[in-house]
Amino acid sequence: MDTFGEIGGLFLGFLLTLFVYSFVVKDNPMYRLAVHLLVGVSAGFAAVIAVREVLIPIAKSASSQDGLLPLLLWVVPIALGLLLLAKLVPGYAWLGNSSMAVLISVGAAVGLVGAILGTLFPQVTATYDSGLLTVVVALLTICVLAYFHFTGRQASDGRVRFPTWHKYVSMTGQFVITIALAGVFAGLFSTTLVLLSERLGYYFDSFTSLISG
Amino acid sequence: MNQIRQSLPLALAYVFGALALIGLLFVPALAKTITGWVGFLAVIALLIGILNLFSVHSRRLVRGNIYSGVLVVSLVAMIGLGITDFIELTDGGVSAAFKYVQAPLEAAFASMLAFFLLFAGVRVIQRRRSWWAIIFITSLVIFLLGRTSLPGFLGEILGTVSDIMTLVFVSSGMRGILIGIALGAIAVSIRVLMGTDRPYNK
Amino acid sequence: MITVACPNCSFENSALSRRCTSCGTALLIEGYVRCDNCRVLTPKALEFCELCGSYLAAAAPFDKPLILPSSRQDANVADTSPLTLPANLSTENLPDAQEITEQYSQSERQDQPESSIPAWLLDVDAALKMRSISEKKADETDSSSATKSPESKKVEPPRTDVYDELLRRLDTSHAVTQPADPKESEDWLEVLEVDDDNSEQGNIEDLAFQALAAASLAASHLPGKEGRADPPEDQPLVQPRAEERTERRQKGSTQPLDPKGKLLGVPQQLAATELPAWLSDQLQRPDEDEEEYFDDIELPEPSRATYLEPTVPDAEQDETDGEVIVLDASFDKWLKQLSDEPAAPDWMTEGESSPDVPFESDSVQMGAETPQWLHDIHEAEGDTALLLGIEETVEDSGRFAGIKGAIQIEPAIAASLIGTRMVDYSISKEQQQKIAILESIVHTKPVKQKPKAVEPPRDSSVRMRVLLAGALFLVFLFATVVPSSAEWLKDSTLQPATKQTEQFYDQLMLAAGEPVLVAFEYTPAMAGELNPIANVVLGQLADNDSPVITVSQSAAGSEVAAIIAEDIEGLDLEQLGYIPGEAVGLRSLAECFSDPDNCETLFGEEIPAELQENLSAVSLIVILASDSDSLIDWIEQVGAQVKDSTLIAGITQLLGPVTVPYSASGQLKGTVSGFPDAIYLQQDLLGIENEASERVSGITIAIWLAAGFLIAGAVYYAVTGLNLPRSGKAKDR
Amino acid sequence: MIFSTPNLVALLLIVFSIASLYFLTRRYVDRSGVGLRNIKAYEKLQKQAVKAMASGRSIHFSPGRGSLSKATNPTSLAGLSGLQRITEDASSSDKPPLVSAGDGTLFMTARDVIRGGYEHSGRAKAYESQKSQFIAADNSPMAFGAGVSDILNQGEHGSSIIMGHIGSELALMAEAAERKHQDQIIGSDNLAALAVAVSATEDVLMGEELYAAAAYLQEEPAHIASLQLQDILRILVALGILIAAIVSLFPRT
Repeated sequence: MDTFGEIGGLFLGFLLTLFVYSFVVKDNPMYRLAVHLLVGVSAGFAAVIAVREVLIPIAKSASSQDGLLPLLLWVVPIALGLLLLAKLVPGYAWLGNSSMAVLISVGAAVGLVGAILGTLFPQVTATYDSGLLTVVVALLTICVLAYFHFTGRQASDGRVRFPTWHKYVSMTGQFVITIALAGVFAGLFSTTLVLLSERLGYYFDSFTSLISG
Repeated sequence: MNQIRQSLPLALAYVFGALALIGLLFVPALAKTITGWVGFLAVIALLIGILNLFSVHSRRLVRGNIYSGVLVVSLVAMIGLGITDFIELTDGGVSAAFKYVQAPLEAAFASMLAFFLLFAGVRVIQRRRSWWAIIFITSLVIFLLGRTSLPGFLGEILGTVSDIMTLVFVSSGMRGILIGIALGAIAVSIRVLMGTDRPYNK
Repeated sequence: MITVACPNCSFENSALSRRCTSCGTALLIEGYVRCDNCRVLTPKALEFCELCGSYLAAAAPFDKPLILPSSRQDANVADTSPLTLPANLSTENLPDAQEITEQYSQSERQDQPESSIPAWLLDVDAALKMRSISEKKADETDSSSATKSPESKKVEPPRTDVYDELLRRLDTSHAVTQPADPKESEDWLEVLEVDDDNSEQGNIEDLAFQALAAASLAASHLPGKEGRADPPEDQPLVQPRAEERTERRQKGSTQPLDPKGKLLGVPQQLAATELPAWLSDQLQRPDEDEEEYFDDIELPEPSRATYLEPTVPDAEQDETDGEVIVLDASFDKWLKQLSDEPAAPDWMTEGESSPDVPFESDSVQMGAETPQWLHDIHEAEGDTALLLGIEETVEDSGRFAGIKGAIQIEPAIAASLIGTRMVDYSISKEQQQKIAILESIVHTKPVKQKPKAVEPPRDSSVRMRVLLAGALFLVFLFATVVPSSAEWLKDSTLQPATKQTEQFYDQLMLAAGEPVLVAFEYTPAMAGELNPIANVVLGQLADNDSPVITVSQSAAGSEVAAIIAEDIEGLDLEQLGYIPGEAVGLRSLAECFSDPDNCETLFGEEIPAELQENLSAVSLIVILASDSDSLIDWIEQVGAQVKDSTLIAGITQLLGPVTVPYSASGQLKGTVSGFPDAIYLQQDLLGIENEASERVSGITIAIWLAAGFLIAGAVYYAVTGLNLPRSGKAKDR
Repeated sequence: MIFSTPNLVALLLIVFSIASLYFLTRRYVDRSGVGLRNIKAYEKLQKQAVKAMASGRSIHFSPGRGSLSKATNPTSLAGLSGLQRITEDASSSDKPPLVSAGDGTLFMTARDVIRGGYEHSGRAKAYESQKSQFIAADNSPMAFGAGVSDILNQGEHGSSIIMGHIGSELALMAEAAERKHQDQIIGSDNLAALAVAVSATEDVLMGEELYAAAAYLQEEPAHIASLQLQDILRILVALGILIAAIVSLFPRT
């Protein structure tokens, strides 16, 4: 990209940034313009990447390899893909349900294994620097888990009864969650402050260097 | 006919769900194949979604909505650049559009969150008069000031308190929430794999 | 703000609310009418439902009391209501909703005599029937509530209050619209005119609206599908063509009516061009059939009052055609049935009136709604009265038992057969004046209303936002313009997590010369915080002569990698690019690490031999992540599979706490958490000066400012009065 | 074929869960008596359809941007349960909900769910496919957040319900909803989103609570049973955490 293009890009970016920041005061046409531009561009980008990075490589691999097997391997997804397209045709939309069923059930399997191997096991067996800290964190974690407890015994008067200790344990859990979320909020806030200062600093530096030549 | 409509997707869900499960746990090659297929389906779904975005905003454009016009034009332009890149009429057109349009816009939106988070914090004080709100705001202030070390004794105390709170409470809270999420995910996934939940048969 | 008290819980609702925000009870706000076909609420000014385009019976109520038996179109208009019940139904033996809708469908197939009874009267009657039906149903559902599905549970706002409200209003409207003295008829007409401006006064339109609203609520109150039954698909509903509908909506009013049909309440759009298929068939009946009828018919005098003329479905058609429409086969058949009736109804025994019945039941109040001018006409001449079946008597039998002044349908229909009855009568001047006034009313265009409720409320906190945002901007401006601020803030700036950062640095240096995989798991949104880390890492890897392989789970990530790599000099870069499939995709990549021989292709892309070699030799994996999911994917899918590789992470400050357990368990050998750590890594550990470090002072001041705002706010509200609940349990977390 | 210990344990856990869910469902059908903890956000969610009719301002629902083909699948499915209930409630009014999805698979399923809701309420003919729209791909969060915030900014909606996988871009939507005085109900599996949510509204579905959507809104026996299963697993996990912590007290030699 030549210098002229870079300067143009810098000005375009700055202009769009101003459009976006104008929303801090109130909603306005410039902001809406920026939003629609971003949505359009990102959708276009996603489409290009989907074709360039997924569909074309699949076509390549299917065509490049010898033998019928690689082709047969893609018969199923292509058939399912066509069925999925049938969802666009009124009256034949139900054909696409089979594809959605495959997609959702496989997704559920991925989610299930991910939840067990990816989160549950590591978090259950997690240890911290000191033994004391590990135990304290473990106890507080159990309180948090107790807070989420859903089911209790339904008495004849329709009320749901939990053990008396549950009240105090879950309140402790709620206390821990509140502080944890405050911590995450603080982290997010300082992250976004960094982003803000980076944006302002970037344009300030770029324009000063542009002016100073 | 109606029975086929209902039972075919269910049968496919059972078969592919079981295969995927076995593959993910024990036969990586199988998992790779099946997830590759599903990835392909997801891409088709993505393209259908983009088609929907295009059609919805084209209709609005016809009705004279200029913003939808901007959206449609930018979408088409990006895809056009993708095509010209592919047939080597342009070189890195998509990357350039990403660098000079999408990247600054995303960065601007993300940095604007700083304002909104500040507004949200102030609103909590304005509106919520509960012990939990007080705990939330107090810890928030401690965490914020603890990140910077204020000069003097106060700075030291806040720093230490903030570190302890992070190590003990934030770790426990996050851990508890993440485990809870995992439990929920297990329950929902199993319902889908068992066929009790059938979002595909609506 | 104007408020409306809920009749059920007396909660003060916004005047815009049609249901109590507290208990869900309908508040029956003026100006809306519910479509009988799809039950969508539509501004009363619109003549056709915005959703399904059905004719809104309550939108032009004046035409209904004036319907003549020959008005086939109006029969349809009335029929479009699923609540138009056939005459053989009585409130004593009520059918369930299914039966009613069936009856309704039949009533569309054949022209039912009752459809010439004023539709508003039918609606009210039907509303009352539906009320009792719904109460019945409510009882049933209550009894079976233990077993019923939650869907049926949820459709149970206390709707009965709606009917009480309805009845209350009927009383008042009765008081308004039933002047005791004929002289007050002008007032009544005024009331009608006022109603065009949607005044609060009760009147026929109001009544019809309430009846429809109540009836449709009753219908929707029925549990299960019955209550929500659509009209059968094979039923032709009187609907204008789409383009005509939209045009009409733009005009927002009734079209000027056909001069012949104007007083008969048949809007032009319901004329022959718009007639349902079955009706068009009737129009195209062979001539010989018509002859049969004409033999017995004496055509009415042309001199008779305009408003008494039969409806002419099309402007071109003459009156004869109009009559033909009346006397179709089904009608004839029905009339035959009538004559077979053993007990002759009251109207056959002329002059003989039924004994008065005290005004007690609801239907009595309904009946009292008969327009006064009709009574006047009746007083003026007996024949017309007979023709219209208006007598100052209270019905003692049939479905209008106890109703005073109900329009007798049978004589009216019979009259169209026995032409002699229609011949000699005259109209007094007074009546003509009333006709003129009535015409003017029919032609008055209702004011188009916009549903006020959808107007977005004002944004009230602009000042607060400008203050806070302005303060933040000033802080950053100050920090950017005055770099020296970095000096006096040096000891108070954001504190880096030194230990984790040093571990990160150690691992980076240990991998010198060996291939390193760098995962870019962030979009440009988070580039502000992660690009500095990426720059430092890639710069150091270039210095270490480590071949770098970039990869990402997101397309945007691979673009970001390319953008950053552009600016790094002497970087031995190989791009693996975008890895689709998230966790599973990474698992496949991990296999390439552990089993390079079976890794010629990855996601359809051929992997060059050199890259395969580098992949198998990778000893360090650097994850630059802005969200916990992708970070955990790497730790679990790759870190767990590839035993002899080390994982370190560059993350946002937000993810700091997420990584604590992974760092503690040794799955992550080091982390650089956000911008402050990046500066620490670059300046203190690598000894490279970074101008961006001056920004830290700005961020520090901004954090203090935010904390200051929060503390000040807390103090302010504490001083102004903090009314804490006894227990915070009920409140937010 | 790989037979690692964690994978085998995972398989055991899955088999145990399936069996328990089956028996718990049977048990619930035979003799109920299981009660659920009160969750304010779900109570409020159930009133949204009526509120939409009362205020004349419809509901905006977003199931987030979690793809159904990926690990976010369960979160998105939980969100769709909420959508199903909202659609069934609101489709019989003149204020049907508008749905904005941040992923292709989610968009298509959301469309089916909405159509199903209309059919359930006997108004299949009133279904409009435009009532569900695709906003952005799942890996462009800011585009999604900005797109949804723009919809909320138009002020035509009285409630903003967000149930699904979403990140810090939630702050954009929350701000827009706040400015237009919209009721907010937010449920997410993302910590950053939860942190934003608790500052934006009192009606937050915190992590695991989001996955209970089906049980609280549809109340099928299998859903209630799956909550019981969650609670059983919770106890097992708590024991596991305790044991791991105690073991960590004795350093390995």
